[in-house]
Amino acid sequence: MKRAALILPLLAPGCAGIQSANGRDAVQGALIGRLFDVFLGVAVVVYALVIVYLALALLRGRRHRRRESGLQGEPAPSLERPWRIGLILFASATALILFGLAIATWLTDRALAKAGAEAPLEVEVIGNQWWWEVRYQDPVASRIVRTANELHLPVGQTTRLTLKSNDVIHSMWIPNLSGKQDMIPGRESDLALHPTRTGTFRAQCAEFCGMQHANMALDVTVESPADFRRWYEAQLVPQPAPGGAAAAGYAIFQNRQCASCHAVGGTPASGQVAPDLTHVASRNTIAAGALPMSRENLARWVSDPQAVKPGNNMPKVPLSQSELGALVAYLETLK
Amino acid sequence: MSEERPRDDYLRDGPNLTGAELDAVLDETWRDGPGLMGWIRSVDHKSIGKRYLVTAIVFLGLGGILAALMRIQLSGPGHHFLGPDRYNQIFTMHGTTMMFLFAVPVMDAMAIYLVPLMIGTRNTAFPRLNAFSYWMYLAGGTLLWVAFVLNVGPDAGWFSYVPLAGPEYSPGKRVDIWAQMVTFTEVAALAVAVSLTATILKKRAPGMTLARMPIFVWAILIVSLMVILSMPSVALASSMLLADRLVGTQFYNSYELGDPLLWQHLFWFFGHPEVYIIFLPAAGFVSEIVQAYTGRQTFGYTTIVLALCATGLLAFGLWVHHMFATGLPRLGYAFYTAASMAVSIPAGIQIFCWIATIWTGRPRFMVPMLWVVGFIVTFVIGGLTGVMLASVPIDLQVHDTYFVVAHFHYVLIGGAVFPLLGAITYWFPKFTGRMMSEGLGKVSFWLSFLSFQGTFFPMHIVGIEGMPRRVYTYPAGMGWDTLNLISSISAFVFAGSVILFVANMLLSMRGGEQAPDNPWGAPGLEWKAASPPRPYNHAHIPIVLDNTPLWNAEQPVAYGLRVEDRELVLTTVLDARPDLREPSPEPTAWPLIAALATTVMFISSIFTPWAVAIGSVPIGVALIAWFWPKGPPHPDPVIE
Amino acid sequence: MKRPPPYLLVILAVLVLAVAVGASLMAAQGKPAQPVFGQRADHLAALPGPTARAQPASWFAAPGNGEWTAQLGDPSATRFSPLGEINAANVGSLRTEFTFDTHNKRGHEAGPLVVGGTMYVTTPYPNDVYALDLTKPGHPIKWHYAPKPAQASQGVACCDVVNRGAAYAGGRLFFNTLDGQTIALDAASGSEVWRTKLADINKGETITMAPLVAEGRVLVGLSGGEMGVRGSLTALDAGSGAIAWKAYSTGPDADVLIGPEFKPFYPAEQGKDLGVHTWNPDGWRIGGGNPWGWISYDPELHLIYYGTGNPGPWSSLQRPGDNKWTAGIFARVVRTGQARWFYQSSPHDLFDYDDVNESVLLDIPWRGQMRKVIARPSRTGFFMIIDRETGQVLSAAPFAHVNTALRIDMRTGRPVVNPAKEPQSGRITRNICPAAPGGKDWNPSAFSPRTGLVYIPHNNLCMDEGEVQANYIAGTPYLGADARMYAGPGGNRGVLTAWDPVANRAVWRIREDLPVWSGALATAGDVVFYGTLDGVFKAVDARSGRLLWQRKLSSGIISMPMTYQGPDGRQYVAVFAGVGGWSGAIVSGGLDPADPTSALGFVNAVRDLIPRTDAGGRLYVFALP
Amino acid sequence: MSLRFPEVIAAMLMLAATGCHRESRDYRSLALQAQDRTKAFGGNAFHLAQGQRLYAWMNCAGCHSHGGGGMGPPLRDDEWRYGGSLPEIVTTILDGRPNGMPSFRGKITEDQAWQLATYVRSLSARTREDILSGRADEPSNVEPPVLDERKPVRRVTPRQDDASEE
Repeated sequence: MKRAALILPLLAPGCAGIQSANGRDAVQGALIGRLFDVFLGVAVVVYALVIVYLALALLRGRRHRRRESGLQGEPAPSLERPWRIGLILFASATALILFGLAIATWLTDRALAKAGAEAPLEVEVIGNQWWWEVRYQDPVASRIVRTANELHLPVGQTTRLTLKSNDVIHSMWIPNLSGKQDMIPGRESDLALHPTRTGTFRAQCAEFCGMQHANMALDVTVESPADFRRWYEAQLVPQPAPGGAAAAGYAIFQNRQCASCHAVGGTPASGQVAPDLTHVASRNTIAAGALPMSRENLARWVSDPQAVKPGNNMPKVPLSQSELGALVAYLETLK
Repeated sequence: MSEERPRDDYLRDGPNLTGAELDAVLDETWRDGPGLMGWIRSVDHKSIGKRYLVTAIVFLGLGGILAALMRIQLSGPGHHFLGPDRYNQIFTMHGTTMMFLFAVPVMDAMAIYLVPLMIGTRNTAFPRLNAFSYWMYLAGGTLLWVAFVLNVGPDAGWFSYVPLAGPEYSPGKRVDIWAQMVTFTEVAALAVAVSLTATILKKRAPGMTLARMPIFVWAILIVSLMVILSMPSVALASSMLLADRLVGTQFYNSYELGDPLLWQHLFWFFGHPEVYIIFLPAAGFVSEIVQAYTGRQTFGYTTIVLALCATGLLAFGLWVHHMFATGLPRLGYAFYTAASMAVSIPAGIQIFCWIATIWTGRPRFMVPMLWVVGFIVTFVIGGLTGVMLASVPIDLQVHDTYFVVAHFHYVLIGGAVFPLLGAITYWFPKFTGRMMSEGLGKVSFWLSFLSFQGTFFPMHIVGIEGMPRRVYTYPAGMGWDTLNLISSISAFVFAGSVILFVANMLLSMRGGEQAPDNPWGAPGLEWKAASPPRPYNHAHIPIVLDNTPLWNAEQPVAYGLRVEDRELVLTTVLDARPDLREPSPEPTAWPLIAALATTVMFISSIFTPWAVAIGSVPIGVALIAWFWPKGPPHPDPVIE
Repeated sequence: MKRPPPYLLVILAVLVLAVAVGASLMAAQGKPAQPVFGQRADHLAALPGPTARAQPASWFAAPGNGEWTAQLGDPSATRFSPLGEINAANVGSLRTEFTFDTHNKRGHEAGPLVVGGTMYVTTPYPNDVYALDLTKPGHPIKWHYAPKPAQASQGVACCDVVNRGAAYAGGRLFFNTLDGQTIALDAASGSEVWRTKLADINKGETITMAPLVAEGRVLVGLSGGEMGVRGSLTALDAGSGAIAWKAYSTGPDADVLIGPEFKPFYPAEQGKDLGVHTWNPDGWRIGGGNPWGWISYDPELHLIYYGTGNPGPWSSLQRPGDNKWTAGIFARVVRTGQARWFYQSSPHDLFDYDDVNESVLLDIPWRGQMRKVIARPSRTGFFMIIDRETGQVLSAAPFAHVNTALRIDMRTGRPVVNPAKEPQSGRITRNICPAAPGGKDWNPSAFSPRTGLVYIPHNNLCMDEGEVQANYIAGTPYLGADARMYAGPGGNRGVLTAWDPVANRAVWRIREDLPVWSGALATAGDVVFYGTLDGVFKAVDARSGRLLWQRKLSSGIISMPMTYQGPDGRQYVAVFAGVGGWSGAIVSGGLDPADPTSALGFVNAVRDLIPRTDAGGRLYVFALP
Repeated sequence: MSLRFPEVIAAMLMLAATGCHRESRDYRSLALQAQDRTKAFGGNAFHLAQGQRLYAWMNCAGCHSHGGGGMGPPLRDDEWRYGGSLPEIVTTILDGRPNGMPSFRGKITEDQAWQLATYVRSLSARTREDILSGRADEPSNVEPPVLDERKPVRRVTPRQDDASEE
């Protein structure tokens, strides 16, 4: 599956990271990977030929230099005949190789189109300045899951992402699974994914979108259809007001600035302009990949978002130490 | 009108007026004025060319410093050396400076300086337009860098995609300054292109038919036509962006059925020809250098010229390969894949011809030839990765990643800067009259070549490993850390090698050994003129019999040009038969004043749209004064 | 200096010429010739014959002994008065008997009530109530009641701080205040009998509608669809003011009082907890569906019919699903509140088509048999004829210019949405007809059994609308859309259409320059009264639509004319002048026409209203000399 | 011909002062600590842009539209019932007003209120020209192509005193 590694001594030795086009962990990624191997193979061969031709030319030229025998001034056309034929051969060979590569591209395109034709699962991903809103579509409207900065996919099935943007141009790119597609405001584009290996991958915005373009990542988890179903049902469960220790944090969340932008299913807070926090504690990272999810990181993020992700749109809400602790305790319950 | 020829008692060059006496008179006629005023009023293509070259190299240095800052920030994960806002300004300034303020102007510089010499004339056509273009270029560059220093540097990328660069998501005047800078530089480039096209078509030495023109002059002709056809596209796009940002038009507002993709189409319709505008002159340099150092005319002259034309033509048909990820219809993409692949054929053919020339010639491996070999080795890698990027599925994986950054550095630095450095070394004796040091030249070549590979080859791998472009930082443990460190370190070595090259230039300018007129025994007409050339280039306008004039025994010259006034001979376009005597415009300061007026209007139009109306009055006055017909300096005697 | 070269002179000449041409063009710009609207009627079809004429409900009894006890005249909402003293012949000599100033600058949408020689007048915020004694000369004020609603409620009233009037029953006057209280007053003394608080203004809830009293129940619906309020209809006990039952417009079946009796005609309305499943999760909690309009009552079937408002937010992309039970008509048993049937006229509403308009109860001959129906000129621009026992749509034809729906699919009852008009994320949709106020907004039409026609005072407006992301903050608007309205085809912005509900087509219509925002009144004298937004009160012939009489009043008319028999036996016609509401907000709110999206886009449609009328409420009462 | 050197430096410094303050991305809202907050917020393009987005996010457009008013009074006509200076607008936003302006005290932070106030004041064109943006990426409030031209006759008169004022 990682044949490329064999041909490519130069490329990283086979072991693809969680965000690498070498991963080829989906049908689309594998198809593109194979096409890349073909192109790379041809490129290496052609490059070798050119270097050999150049080396011979340099050596031959050096010998002419020494023996003053190379062609002079404006050589007679007859002496140039073999080179003219060589030129024609070279040009037609180049054209032929390119035509072959074009055919390979066309075949891959067709295979990609076929692979993405029908998709049982539809997901709408909306790019915002510097986070992802993810909505799992469902014929029954009440089963639509709204989450943020994470994407769960069932392995072995095709999922179609419909890509939109709320502000500037972003680009959804999960290197391990497939190529990227831009998210342009006023337009819709789509991306089909058919993962073939379970695991967690990292996607990142691939179109410069402003100050925090670097911290706009998405955690992609490919799991078995059963696990996916379990995760999906868990996401549908609302989080009503908790009792006990978290109640204080809940009160802060509802009555202070949080509810103006964030929403938590099952509570009055229904802000739409920031990530949905109904199951925030179940996610792997905070603030679109800026920090791994942990209690301290939650506290660090909430207490001063500008320190972690300078320039993002979350304000520094004035909280005392105890209020911060209570709020983080509440957020931890939102599994 | 009586048939009798008017009395003709002007002093003309000829057999009886030649040698030192002629030089003195011509010197007096064609010299720039003395001191600062003379420098400002100069319309001599050589002094304008030198100014362009020096300014471009200064901007190369500034752009290089920015690149160094970026590499420090990216040398490891999570560095805090640069904040996101500062980093975004720096990478935008790096791209913009290198593309708009270095690459195109430096090729213009070489063209303005060399073309008149190479085609055997005394000045370019429209020399005042050339002067105006330099002042506009200088004003644009100053505007951008003064803004950058004042924290008003653009921060939306060198191609400022809307809506990020639009009125809502780019507050303040940053993107306005960028868009106005684009207006400045493309006015300058258009001016140079018009003047060079006219020069090449009408001012060639008698006998220099199109088939006998030097290949570099062919390249410049094609590049000038490309500039004339592509620059208006970005002019329109940047004016529409300014209108959207300042007076609230709806061009790119998707809500009012405008379209952000309109910007991308218009920009890349200019963008891709732009990169060929940068590469083709370099291809011209290589042809000249290879011809000089192998002692034979470049193999396949007509093939190379046709390849240059093909590249120029195809360059306009493949801009959508920058937009493969925007979700346009797949069938449309197929055409652009084909065009993007096809454009590599002419480049391949040229490389084949150059290597054939080396193979069959008697190459001397001086420093320029080293740069040519370095160019071939590097550019072919860039060309091959370019073919990969032409294929849509692969491009969807590597678009906007460091793989693309590697690709365009290979084709721009490898493809244009290497030949440029070779060309500067090759023509340095002609510019300054002194040779550059071979030793220092070799060291700086090998240092540049190796550190270049060390800097940019790892970027291919980092790009495939998933590192996107324009990120001010990246998390640890993604497999990118060591590769980025290698890139950063060798980037500094590369910077060092460029500084070494410039040092070699500065030292050799005074300390280098004296250079004869034709140190390399090259065939071009420019080597017939003195080193550095006299203000009038050639004492007598040469007559050209074949492609390699200086390699012929007899080199005839034409007589009969007036000497007390600036006069040139115009020849017909195809076969360069002498046609007219043309007075060449006198030095004047009006181009500078017109440029200043235009600068004031452009900059103040960022702050109030009224400036466009009010500002155009001084421009009108300056242009009227510039073009005010003064009649011939010594009027022909009126026949009584 | 030689004389200037010729080309300079040429340039100068060209410049002078250009300036001259420009100036003349500007002068010709002037006022385009303005077609004259509102003067005559266009005849479109023949009057229906006596057999093919729509009849009022079998139990229908026009308001007796010259009184007017409800805003729509009678529970079947015909707004028909049996008084015939004023007829087509003598209406020309009508003159003003007396006027009454309320010193209130906001929109007056209510009409007065007259019972037993006393006229009861209600005003917009602060919702004062006056009782005028008609028996005495100079009609002095018997009593004045000031409920003093909370000042802050003005900030959550979407379309001007209006009130649509009171209802009289059993010696008591029932009315609502803007801050959401229903108050019962003793009609004779004006003393407060009971006062029940139903709304919480911090959530954006207000009440503007006129209550309906039926079988001892006072039915009150909340407003606030634009504020993300979850709509509900409450029935209060007329005697004590206690809440008898409360039916929400969204949420689980239990909240919506949907039980075993619920037998909707169409399959799309059948299913469990559709009020939850046709919404994105938690969408129904802030989903709108406010019944702020009219309620009709059928005493034989013991059913009430009322419409639910638009779903929240306006941005349809943010609330996938049909968004049950918004923008549709409920039939409920009045005693228990249990729903009998429901028909959704605008599933997954795209353009704020609240379906709260009046339901006129009629019996019409349909395919050879008399069917009990409700006739509804609805916001979608279609005149719906729906069987009031089963909820089946018998026929639906556009009475206004409609391009948002191609037609109503009779098999499923659903409108076939025009794909070109479906909103796209991030892009405006142009030329949406009818605009958000719909073919007709809340202003009630009138039915005359003598002609069998329904007289519909409605709009002819189109709009451009772009959906943006809506954010929910309690107590603030939850919209997510920017709109700009403008005149529909023909350039006239309002129409009075005489509609034959049997043939379901227009018989005649009067094209009005401004949107017609007043109610209509039909009388036995075969005269139809209505008012225009710039304050012209008109009387037209019920059969031909010929203009019989008109009088320019002090302010625009957005209220409901009524007629009564005074203590002296003469017939009086009364109407409130006082521009405001959604259409007149540009004047009553002093809005700035430079921003066309103001007042949710209506300002752009009535920019020229500013010079044509001033704000200020005044009651006019007319009579024959 | 040569400008005297000090003038050039002075001009550059002045340009620098206005330039970099107008353009500084003050995402940590240091402007809150400035003595003259009106100048700190009112002269900064970043704060104005953030205010423009908050105006849409915090539902101000619902009542005030794009400055023309609706439920709430118009904001473009430069008439301020409760004072039009930046601090007064901030107080109006944070504490609300009796006739229906809700209090945003708990709903937005103080620096957001200042950013919002900066944008609100720009609606009546009482801020520096050079920090304004041409338009926002939203359905614009430009005159649409009406089917039948209806033009306003005169500007809006100042709002009559509101009877319900007492």
